[in-house]
Parts: sequence; C-alpha cells; structure tokens
Amino acid sequence: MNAAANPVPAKSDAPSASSAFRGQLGTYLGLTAVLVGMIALFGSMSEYFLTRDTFVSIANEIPALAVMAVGMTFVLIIAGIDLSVGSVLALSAAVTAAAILQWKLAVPLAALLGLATGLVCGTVTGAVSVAWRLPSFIVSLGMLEAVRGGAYLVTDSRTQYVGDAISGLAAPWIGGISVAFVLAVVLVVVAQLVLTRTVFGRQVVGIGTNEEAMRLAGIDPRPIRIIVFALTGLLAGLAGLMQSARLEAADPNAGVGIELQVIAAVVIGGTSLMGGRGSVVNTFFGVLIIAVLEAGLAQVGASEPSKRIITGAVIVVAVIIDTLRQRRADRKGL
Amino acid sequence: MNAAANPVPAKSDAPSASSAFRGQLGTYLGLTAVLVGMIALFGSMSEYFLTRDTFVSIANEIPALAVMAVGMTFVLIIAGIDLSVGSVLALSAAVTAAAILQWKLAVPLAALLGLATGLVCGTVTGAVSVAWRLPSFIVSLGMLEAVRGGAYLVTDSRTQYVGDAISGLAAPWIGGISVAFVLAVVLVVVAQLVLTRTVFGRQVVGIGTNEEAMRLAGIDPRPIRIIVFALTGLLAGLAGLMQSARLEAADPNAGVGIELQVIAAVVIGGTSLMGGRGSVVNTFFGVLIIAVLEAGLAQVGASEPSKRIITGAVIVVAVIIDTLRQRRADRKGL
Amino acid sequence: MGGVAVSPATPVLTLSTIGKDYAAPVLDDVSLVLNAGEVLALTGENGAGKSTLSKIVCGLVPPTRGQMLLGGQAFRPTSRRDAERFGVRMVMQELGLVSTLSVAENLLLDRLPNRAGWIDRAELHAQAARQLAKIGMHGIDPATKVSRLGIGQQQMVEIARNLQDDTRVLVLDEPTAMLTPRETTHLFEQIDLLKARGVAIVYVSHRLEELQRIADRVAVLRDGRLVDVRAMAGLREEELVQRMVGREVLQDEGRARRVAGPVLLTARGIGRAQAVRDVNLELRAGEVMGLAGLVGSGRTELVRLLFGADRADRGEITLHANGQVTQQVRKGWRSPMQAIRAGIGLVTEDRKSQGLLLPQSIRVNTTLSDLGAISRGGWLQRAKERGIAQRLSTLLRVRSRNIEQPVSTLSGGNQQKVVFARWLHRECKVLLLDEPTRGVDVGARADLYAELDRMTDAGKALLMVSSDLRELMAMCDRIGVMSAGRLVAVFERGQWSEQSLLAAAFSDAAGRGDPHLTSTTLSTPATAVTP
Amino acid sequence: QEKPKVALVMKSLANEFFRTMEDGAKAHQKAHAAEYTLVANGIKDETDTAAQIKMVEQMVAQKINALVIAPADSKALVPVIKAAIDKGILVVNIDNQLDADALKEKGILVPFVGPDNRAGAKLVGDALAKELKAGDKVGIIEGVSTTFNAQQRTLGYQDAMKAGGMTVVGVQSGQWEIDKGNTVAAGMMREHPDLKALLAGNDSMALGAVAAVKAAGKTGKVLVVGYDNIGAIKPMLADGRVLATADQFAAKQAVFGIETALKAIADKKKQADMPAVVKTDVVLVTKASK
Ligand SMILES: Nc1ncnc2c1ncn2[C@@H]1O[C@H](COP(=O)(O)OP(=O)(O)OP(=O)(O)O)[C@@H](O)[C@H]1O
Ligand SMILES: Nc1ncnc2c1ncn2[C@@H]1O[C@H](COP(=O)(O)OP(=O)(O)OP(=O)(O)O)[C@@H](O)[C@H]1O
Ligand SMILES: [Mg+2]
Ligand SMILES: [Mg+2]
Repeated sequence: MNAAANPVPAKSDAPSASSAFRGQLGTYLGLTAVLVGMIALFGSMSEYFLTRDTFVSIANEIPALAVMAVGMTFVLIIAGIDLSVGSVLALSAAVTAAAILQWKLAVPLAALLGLATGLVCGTVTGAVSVAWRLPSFIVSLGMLEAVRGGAYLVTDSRTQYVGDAISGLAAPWIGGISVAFVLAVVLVVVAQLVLTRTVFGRQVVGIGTNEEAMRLAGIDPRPIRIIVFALTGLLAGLAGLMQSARLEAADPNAGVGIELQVIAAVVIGGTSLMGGRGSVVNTFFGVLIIAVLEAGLAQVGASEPSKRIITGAVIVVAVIIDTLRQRRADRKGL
Repeated sequence: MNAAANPVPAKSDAPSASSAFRGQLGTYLGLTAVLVGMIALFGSMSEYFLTRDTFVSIANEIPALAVMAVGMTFVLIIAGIDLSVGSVLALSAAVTAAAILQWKLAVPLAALLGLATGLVCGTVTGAVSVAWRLPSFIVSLGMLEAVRGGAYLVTDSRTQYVGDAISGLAAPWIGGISVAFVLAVVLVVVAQLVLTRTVFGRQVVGIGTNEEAMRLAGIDPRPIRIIVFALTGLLAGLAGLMQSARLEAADPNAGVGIELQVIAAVVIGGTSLMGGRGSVVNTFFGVLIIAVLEAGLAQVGASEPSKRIITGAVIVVAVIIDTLRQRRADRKGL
Repeated sequence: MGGVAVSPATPVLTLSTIGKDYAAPVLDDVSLVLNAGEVLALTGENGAGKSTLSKIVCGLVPPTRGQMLLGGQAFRPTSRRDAERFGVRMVMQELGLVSTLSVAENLLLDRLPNRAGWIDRAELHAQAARQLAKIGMHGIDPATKVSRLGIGQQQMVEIARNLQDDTRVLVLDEPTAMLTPRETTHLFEQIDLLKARGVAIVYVSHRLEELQRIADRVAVLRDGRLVDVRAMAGLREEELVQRMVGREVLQDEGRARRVAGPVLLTARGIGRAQAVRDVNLELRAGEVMGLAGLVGSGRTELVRLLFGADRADRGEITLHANGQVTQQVRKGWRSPMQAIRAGIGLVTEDRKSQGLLLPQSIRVNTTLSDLGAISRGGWLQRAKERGIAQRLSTLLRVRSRNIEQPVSTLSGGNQQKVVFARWLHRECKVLLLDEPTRGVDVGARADLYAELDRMTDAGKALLMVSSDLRELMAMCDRIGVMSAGRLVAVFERGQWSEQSLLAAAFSDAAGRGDPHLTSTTLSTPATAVTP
Repeated sequence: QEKPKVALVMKSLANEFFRTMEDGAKAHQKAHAAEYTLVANGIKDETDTAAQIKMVEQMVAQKINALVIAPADSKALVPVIKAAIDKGILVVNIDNQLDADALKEKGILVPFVGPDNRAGAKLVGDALAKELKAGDKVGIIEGVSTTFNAQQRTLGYQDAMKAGGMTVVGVQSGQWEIDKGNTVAAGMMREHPDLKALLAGNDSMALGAVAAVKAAGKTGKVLVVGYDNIGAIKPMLADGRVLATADQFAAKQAVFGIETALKAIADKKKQADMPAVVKTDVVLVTKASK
C-alpha cells in the first residue's frame, strides 16, 4: 500500500555529472560544425588561411566584439535589448583619449574614466527604461543617438591619435595572443559561471522568464535590470578601450552599426530574443563564427557584393543548423 | 431569475459611438502634444519654419518612411521584426532602374518588377523564419546583408541615374503635395481598416497575442506570418520606388540603417515589440514626429552633436509622454 | 437527482488500449466506451493522465498506442480542428483565449462572419450574443476585450465557444475550477440540455460533489491506468476517493477549533480604490482564517495588498511578536520584497502568470523564494539546492520524472504543488493562500491540509482564500466573508453555516440594491442547485 | 536690403574632413559677418543620399539665396538641385563633382569648386612608387565602393601603381572606417605575405592599416599611404609608419565655394553665367613637408 501511496518514485536521478558533460558538449556541436565547416572552406580557398598567423590575428580582432556580446547575452536573457553599445564604445574610447591627450591624466586613470563612462551610459539606459517601464529597445535607440553625439563632442568629430600609451592591452603576449584576448576569454568563462552558478544569474534568467513571478517571489527585478544594463555599458566601455588600444586611436565613428553584429553573435549562439534563455559560451561561438567569416572573406579577397551575400547566408544557415540540432536534442531529452 | 444570471454586471459598456471617438482622440493626444510642441519650438527658432513650404517639403519627404512603417507595424504586431527593409528598398529601386536602363522595359513594367522584387524578398524572410521556426530578427538580419549585396550587384555598386522617367510619383500635385504622399496616407488608412475590420487583421492581432490559442482554434499562423512579411517586403519595394522617383536615381546605398528609424517610428506610435498591440494611425504620428524633428533640426542648422543628442532625447521623451498618457487612460478605463 | 442512468446505451466513442509515452508512459492500456447522452466523469489524482487522455480524444496529442472508433468508424484526429470536424470538442484546462481580441471575436475565432474578408460586425455580435445567452451570460457586451474579463468569465467564454450545435462528443477538463456557484449552475443546465440532445460528455473534475450532481458514470485513472468504471448512482464519496488514491484519506469535517495564539498581523482600514474598502482584520498565530466571497468581491485584491503585490492607498498594516508591535507600515507595504522580509508569503491564484517560471525545472521554481538559503557569497550551492527541492517534492508528492523536469510539462495540480513548496522552503510567519487547492486532487489536498496543520502547529498564521465553501468550513477556525470589496462578516468556527456564509457574501450587493445579485440560488453546486 | 543667406550642405559632419570644412566656413563667415549669414548642415551617414536631399529641401524652404553643396551622390542630387535653381537659388558644387550627363539632361549648369581626387591619389601613389620596385605587390583599401570619391581615389592609386610597374593584388572596401580598414589590411597581409604596401582611400583606414601592420610585426616592411591629412595621421607621418597622404584643404574648399556664390550674388549673375570649374589644390604631404 505504501508504494501506491507515493505516486512519485522520485527516481533519485540528479543527472550524473558525466552525462551532464556530454549534454554540454552536445549544445556546442551545431555551432562547432558550422565553424569547422567555414574554416575548412576558407582553408581550401586560400593557401595561407590555415596558418598560425591567421588564427592569432583573428584572436586579436575579436576581444571587443566578444566582450560586448557577453553583456548583450545578459541583456537579451532579461528580454531587453541594447542598441547603444556601439556608441558607448566610441564615447568611452573618446573619453579615455581626451583624458590622456587633453586633461593629461595618467593612463590607468584615463582608462578607468573610460570604463566609468560606459558604466554610466549603461546605467542611464537601464534606469530610464526601468523608471518609466519603457521598452529598452527605444531607450537604447535614444542612447545610440545621444551617446554618439557625445562622442562627437568629446573628440570634436576628429579621430584622436592616442599612440601606444594604452596599446599594452592589445600587445602580443604569449605566442602572439594579446592580453585583450585572454581577458575576453576569462570574461566569457566568468560570465557563464555567474549566469549558471550564482544567485544573480538565477535572478537574471528568472526575470527574463516571468518577471511578475519573480517579483511575487520576493525578488525586486528593477535593480537587477539596471545592473544588467550597467554591466553591458561597462563591457562596451571595455570594448572601447580594447579597440582604441589596438588601433592606437579613438575614432568618433567607431562601432557604428556594430550593435546588429553583436546581437547577431548572441542570437547565433542560441540566446532567445524573448528572454529567459541563453548561454555566454554559446555566444562566444557566435562571435567566433562572425569573426572567422569576416577575416576569411577579407583574406580570400571576396568582392563587396559577395561578402554581403555570403555573410547574410552564413548567419541564417548557422542558426538553422543550430536550431535543428537543438530540436533533435530536445526531442531525445524528453 | 434571468437578470440574476449575470454575476458581473459587465458595466453595460458598449462604449457609445461618441465616447469611442473621444477615446480614439485620446490615444493620439500624447503624440499630438509632442508634435505640436516640436513645431512650436522650431517655429520660434527659425522664422521660416512655420511656412507652407516647410510643411509641403516635409509631406513630400515622408512617404517612403511612412510606407515602410505601415508594414513594420504589422510585423511588430505578430511579434516579429524586419531589419531588411532598407536593403529591400535599395534592391527594388535598383531592379527598377536596371529594368529601365539596361533591359529597356517600359516604366510601368519596370516599376512592377521593382515591387515584385520587394514582395519576393519579404516572402523569403517570412518563409524561412516560418519553415525553420527561426526568430525573424536573425533571418531578416541575414537578408539585410544578402539583399544589400544584391543591390550592389544589380547597380554595379554605382548610383544609376534614371532621369525623370519615374519622377511622376514624386511630382508635386495638388498644392505641391506629391502623389506619393497621398498614396502613403491612403495606405495608412486602408491598413488601419484592414487591421481593425478584417478577418486577416484580427488574425494578425491574435497571432501576436497568443499564437498557440490561434493554432488551437484551427487557424494556421504560418501563412499569415508569411503574408505579413511579404506585404512588408512589397511596401519596402514601394518605398524604393518612391525614393528613386524623388532621386531620379537608384542608389545602391539607399536606406542603409533606415530599419532602426522605421522601428523607432512604429514604437513611438505605441506598438509593442512583444506583439499583439499596435495601430497604424499611431505609427503615422511616429513617422511625423521623426520627419518634423529631422526637418526642424536641419532648418535651424543644429550642429551634428546637438542633432544627435536632441534626436535621442526626443525619441525617449516622446515615448515617455505617450506611455504616461496611456497608463493614465488605462487606469481610468478600468 | 444524482446519476439516473440514461437508457439504451448507444456507443458514440470507443477507446481501446490507448497508451501515451512521453519520456515515461503516462497513459497505458485505457479502454473506454462513451455512450450518447451520458456524462462520464473522469477523475483521478493530479498527473494521473486525465488531461492527456482528453487531449488524445480531441486530436491535440497523438496516442502512442491504441485505437479510437467514432460512431463505428476509425477515428484518428490529426489536430483539434480535425476532431472538431467530426463534432468532437474540448474545453481545455488552461485558458486558450486571445486577450487582445473581443469576446465575440474569440467566440467565433475561426469563422468570423465576413463579406470578402471584411468583418460583418452586426452579424458577429448577434451570433456571439446568442452563444453567450446559452450559458446565461446575457449581460456581457460581445465587444468587450477579453483582457477586461475576470478569470471566471473568461472560462465561461471558453465554454461558450465550444457549445456548437453539431457537437457529438464534448470534453470538459476541469471547467468549474474557476467558476462560482452560479456560473457552475448555468453550466450544469447547459450540460443537461446537451445530454438530452444525445451528446456524449466527458467531465473531468476534482470536485467530487459535482460529480454526484452531474455524472452518470465515473471512470477513475490512477498512474495512467483505468482502475475503475462504474455507475455514479449510489457510489459513496469515500469509496470514490479510495479508488482514486488507493489509500484512506482523512476527512476532518468536524474538527475542533485550533487554539489561537497571539496576534501576528493586523490590518486597519486597508484599501485600494474601489476594489478593497477599508478592511480591518487580525491574523493570529496557530490558526487558519478563511476568506469567502463571490468572484470579484475583492479577496484576491485584499491578499495582494497584505502581501504588497499591489500598493494600498489607505490604511496600515502592523506586525506583532510576543505582544509587541515590531513593524508598522502606512498604506501597506511598498513592495512584496518588504513584506517577504517581514515574514509574509503568498501562494498566488494564477500559477501560470504569477507563480511559475514555466520553462524552468521544479528545482529552480522551488527554491526561488529564498535563494539566500541555498547560496554562500552569492554562489549557489547545488547539492544543497537539490536536496531541498527533492525533499519538498517528495513531501508534497509532486508527480514528476525528477526534480529537473520543467514545470511546464507537469500536470496542473502538480504545478500548484510546486508553488506551494516554494513557501515551505522559505520560512514565513504569515502565509496567504489564494485558492491553493484549485485543480489539486483529493489525495494531494489532504496532504496539503496536513501541511497547513503542521504550519499552524508551528505557530504560523494562515489566511486562505477559497471559492470552495466546504474546504473553508473544513479547514478554517474563522471565516471572513467579503462582498463588494468590504469584509462584511467574520464567523467563528461553530457559528457559521453554508447559508449564513452565502447570505453574507451577497449582503453588500443586496444592500446597494443590485438586482443582479439578490435572488439567486445561494449555495454550493453540490447541494442546493438540484432542480 | 538684407544680407544674403548662404547654406552649406556637406556630407557627414561626423567625418573629420567635413568638420574641418565646416570650421573653415564658419571662421570665414565670422570674419565677414556683415556680408552674409550661413547655415551649415551635414548628414548623419555619408551615404544617405535621401537625407541630404531632404536637407536641401529644408534649405530651400528657409529661403536661402545660395547653396554650396558637397553632394553625397553625383547623380541623385541633380533633380533637387534643379528644383532649387528653378526657385532662383544660386548653387555651387564643391568636393564631389556632379555628373555631367545628369546636369545636361536637366539643362542646368553648376559651377564646381574642388579638387581632383584622382590626380591627388596619383600624387600619393607616385610618392609611394618611389619607395618600391617594379613587381612589388600592393593592396588598395577602398572607401565605400559606391561613392565617387572612393572610386576616383582607387583609380588614381591604380594609375600610379601601373606607371611604377607594381602589382595590385586586391582592392577591398574598408568602408572609410578605421576598424574595417584594419580587418581588410590584416586579411590582405595574411594572404600575401610578401605584400609591400597598402594604399588606403582615406587616413582613417590608413590608421587601421598601420595597426594591422604592427600586429603582423611588419612595421617598416609594409608601407602605408592615406589621403586627407587628418590630425591623427601627423605623428604617423613623422615616424614613418605612414609614408604619405594628400591634403585637399578642406577648410578652403567651402570658403572658395562660398566666395564664388557671394561674388555671383554681388554681380547679380544668373546661375548659367557662373564659371564652370574652379579647381582647388591637392598637395602631397609627407614627412618632408613642413
Ligand atoms: N509534454 C509533456 N512532456 C512530458 N511529460 C508530460 C507532458 N505532458 C504531460 N506530461 C506528464 O503526463 C502526466 C499526466 O498529465 P495530465 O496533465 O494528463 O494529468 P491530469 O490527470 O490532467 O492532472 P491534473 O489533475 O493535475 O490536471 C503528468 O505526469 C505530466 O507530468
Ligand atoms: N464587475 C466586474 N467586471 C469585470 N471584471 C471584474 C468586475 N469586478 C471585478 N472584476 C475583476 O475580476 C477579478 C477578480 O477580482 P478579485 O480577484 O479582486 O476578487 P476575488 O474575489 O478574488 O475573485 P476570484 O474568485 O476571481 O479570485 C479582478 O481582476 C477584477 O478586476
Ligand atoms: Mg489536467
Ligand atoms: Mg481571487
């Protein structure tokens, strides 16, 4: 009679560690396939593609994009969007440059000021959209315009040559890989852990899934939303530093239109625009796909129209492949 | 006993015709206030702003934006998004130009071909996102790239000068107002009626609100989704014609980045990015706000940074004002 | 009248050896015959497979095994639409209305009257009004947006949508879970009419007293298997419960009043606009206070104010401990966070939109209310979390594969248990429960009651809103009755009767001379409605 | 009689070149404040022809007397310029010459005041050729390929490379941007390890190319040239990371345009009577200059 009394045999199965690991690997399978396919293709088209140089230079080109994509992943998970990252990148770089060149601040201080600029911009976006409960799309679109205006003001609409004062961030380190790349990878790992293993991460996912339920469970969604946007701003600021370190200049037009590229990377990585679902590591795969594509097309010297057509096709195909794989896995999983 | 049968007196509220009308007016109050405020401000800053010329020229500038915004309103209502409108605009114009200049087709035929191009692009976006159940964001982002590449191919990356063969659409008509403007206004009215008064319109709203419920009610959402994207493509094609009629040329870079402007107009008009809610007439107000802002800033000769900062601020403030008004009305309504 | 068997049984629908597997089998070897003009009650514990079986019949879910015959022909519906072509319709457990469309548009969603695509509004509203009239919803304007209806009215609209003339088989999956007695009465009248027309009806419910009133036969599912099918006439409730759960369930109707401890919470003049008007109440340690009332009487609104889910615009809330005032807030709590910190919890009425993170696991949903308890320095302690979720899920007998199962794939009643589990995880002094047993089966209900008893024993104060008067009378020490936003009466155990409670529930409306609310059958569906 | 009102419509004021042009014009107006008033405007995005047309229309509504324009597109702006001329506004074309055929079709004449981009690019290319040997491989980083200036500069570079006997291994667009220029430059160097020089269509892309050269560890081995002589390029010229660039005297171009217009107004000339072309200087800038 007791057996019947407990309808839930509760199968004591917390999925075993090893199967969880295999599951994890599975998630990256679709994107890895796309990536490997692309590399093979470019390798066959250019004799110099499959060289260490290529990979080192791709590695050094991606930190800015990767860092912004980490922030954007969090933003999309809370069902928001931040279109202003490109402008924030430019403004942060501009402020850093101005701090070094005009206000004659020490480089670390100037860099901190640049990061703070990003943080403030992100906080404003978050706070305005939370305070009046506005869609972040429109608030960040407003910020995209206004912050770009700020970047023009600070640079006087002129590219500021900074020189190698801050180039340390982009300088080759171990085996030609830059500090910025290592930093980006560390950030990806940390952000993934934060997302999956911390209270904050749990709250972020929860808010993206059902904000009202979170509120009634005693978690105030507003500060969390603001923090997510603030972090994204901060990361965009970091991207600004990375980019100006690499280019040794602060360009008031830096990052124009990059928001769509960042969002593309995140979405290719399987994060939903509807919120509640996403993974930073997958985002990183998305970043790699975009970066390899861009570098490969430049290397094989594709014409502008074909670059565009191929880029468009690859974005869609990558998402299709990943989606199909995901669905297959879901079906098996249940 | 029958009277007792109704537990909730259901507030006997078939809103009377007049109160419905007042309600309608109310909806436009917030946006109208923003618009009037802006016009008054620019009027006080520039002696020639409040002239017939200004308004005629604004009227003749908006048709392309308005027509795309009509399509985008439908797309946002079904909780989709179409980033490719700018590229489709360029490709349609390019095809029309090529048809006239290279393939020596008659102008009406060439125009039809241009429209068909838009229709096909939209259909592809819709069909791909429906077939693999992909977010339309990413599919249309792919199309944005690929179609732009197509426009470069067709024009050979050079502006194609068409001359006044197709300028009729943009030619001044009654009191300087062009055919294109009249067409845009008619389209807005028709689209609003379609949205509120037809089976198709109701299905669009239903799908945006609760797709699963629609599916369970036996309505297949897929063709409707595809039709919405196809129509948006067609309207972007029409916008392409309107624009090349004004330019008397097909510019391969036409409409770069215009998608954000179109979406901003729609969102300023109160349409939700989450789907299920929207109004074409309100979108038209959004278009007017953007157009007046742009025209006014140009007339007073604002500097580039201030233009950006003001544009950003106005977008956010317009949405805040409209949102607050909406909330007040909702509270009263309940 | 009970279940007077309808004479010569003509089989309409025959199920043979139906089975359905998800990851594990949820239905197995179910064979049933459904006759014209009869009501077959389908009952069983949460997660027994009732909704799944209903969905199979109506084409929403394909069976893994087995066949169906409809009027002697093989019946394999591929979609709900397909089943409806054969006159097989279903009112689903979860609402499927489009909130931004009008009542009329929802009623005729797939066949909006139109001329060349343009909707014929006059015709639309006329048809809708006819359909609404059928279930007694005369007063509703078909042009009203569904989002402006209460949840009960929405359910009625959903039912009205499926009352088509060509219906041969009608499946109702817990249709009364959100209805008040009066609405239930109308539904039953309609069911009687359909029966008379020879429609075969499958009626899923956990309200056993309803089954007595409406069903001819009853089929009991347990763990996905059909354990019993028999005539309703003469079947005693205890027997039925025994069949469902396979064990004795304690029914303590005549319990004694619990010993009430010191006051923990007082509300003075708390109110919000017209919905809640200046309510005074006290919650004491160790007792359960009930809240009865009609739909829209403001019970939900009141508990939301006490929890800070909405902001009160007048009055004050005071917390006490050991006879001392520990906290006093004017105009209520600023936010739920403040209330929770003060030791208050709320099990919400609408679990889907306000309670659960549907795509997330049982584990995540259970521990949500107190992440501090399962983390150190902001990092989650996974083992600890799993342990807690596992324990609570076992305690409440949540039927699931494991605690990693997404709650979206749980049956309705089990979802409700997960919401409840959350407030067992977070210790609170005052727990507010809004319709906590909606959709929960008898066995699990008993478990839940036992859990509430344990909480009162531990000195907690409970406030329970329920539309089920029997439940309130069985569980509570005091019952407050709300009417039109006021707390019009509070009865002590022993002082109340069904009649007095209902009279109070209608009092305010009557006092204001609302003709709609006076002269109706004042009773629970089980007893007084019988013609 | 009121002071004449002159409108200066440029391309993107976010571009240093046009900012300098604007500053020059504003300084000139300040110095001659008694003689005319000025409204200066630019578009957001250099390629947004439609926006520039709107801007011209707004200026016409402002009842200006003269329009000095750097057209974003040499063909698409012609109809609106014709409309302006029909309203009695004097129009002067600067920076990017309007298409002759389109002007002819509309039956209008618009004086052009500006540099010859192709010749300027050839100057820069020739300076580079002196440092290279025949047969050396070079890559060209073009601006937005659809723009006339980008095409002219590429042609000028190609002219010079052909004359010097170098091999152009690729022409790719860096979209006028520093970052895109960097990506393209890096790709070209990987694909052609023996590349000797990169010719960038503007200085921003040259900056990107310099960074790519540095990242590839080829500083000094791959030469870079640019165009425009922006502020940020000066330190690079000084230390040789950039070999040469061209100066088109942005500040003066607008001023010449404005003066041409003012003179016509003072002389009560009609549009058709204005001088056809006023070529402005382009000079080569290298470490050696100044
Ligand atoms: N999509 C699904 N995936 C996995 N399991 C599912 C799915 N749908 C239902 N189940 C499982 O099938 C079982 C039966 O569910 P069903 O909804 O039929 O129960 P029910 O008898 O209607 O319960 P309740 O009384 O709570 O409504 C449950 O254990 C549930 O978890
Ligand atoms: N006359 C009415 N017409 C339409 N909706 C109403 C009416 N009165 C109340 N409502 C709505 O019905 C819902 C139920 O009200 P409330 O939750 O306060 O009462 P309740 O007694 O808890 O009812 P329920 O039994 O549905 O939980 C609320 O959302 C309220 O806005
Ligand atoms: Mg069920
Ligand atoms: Mg309630």
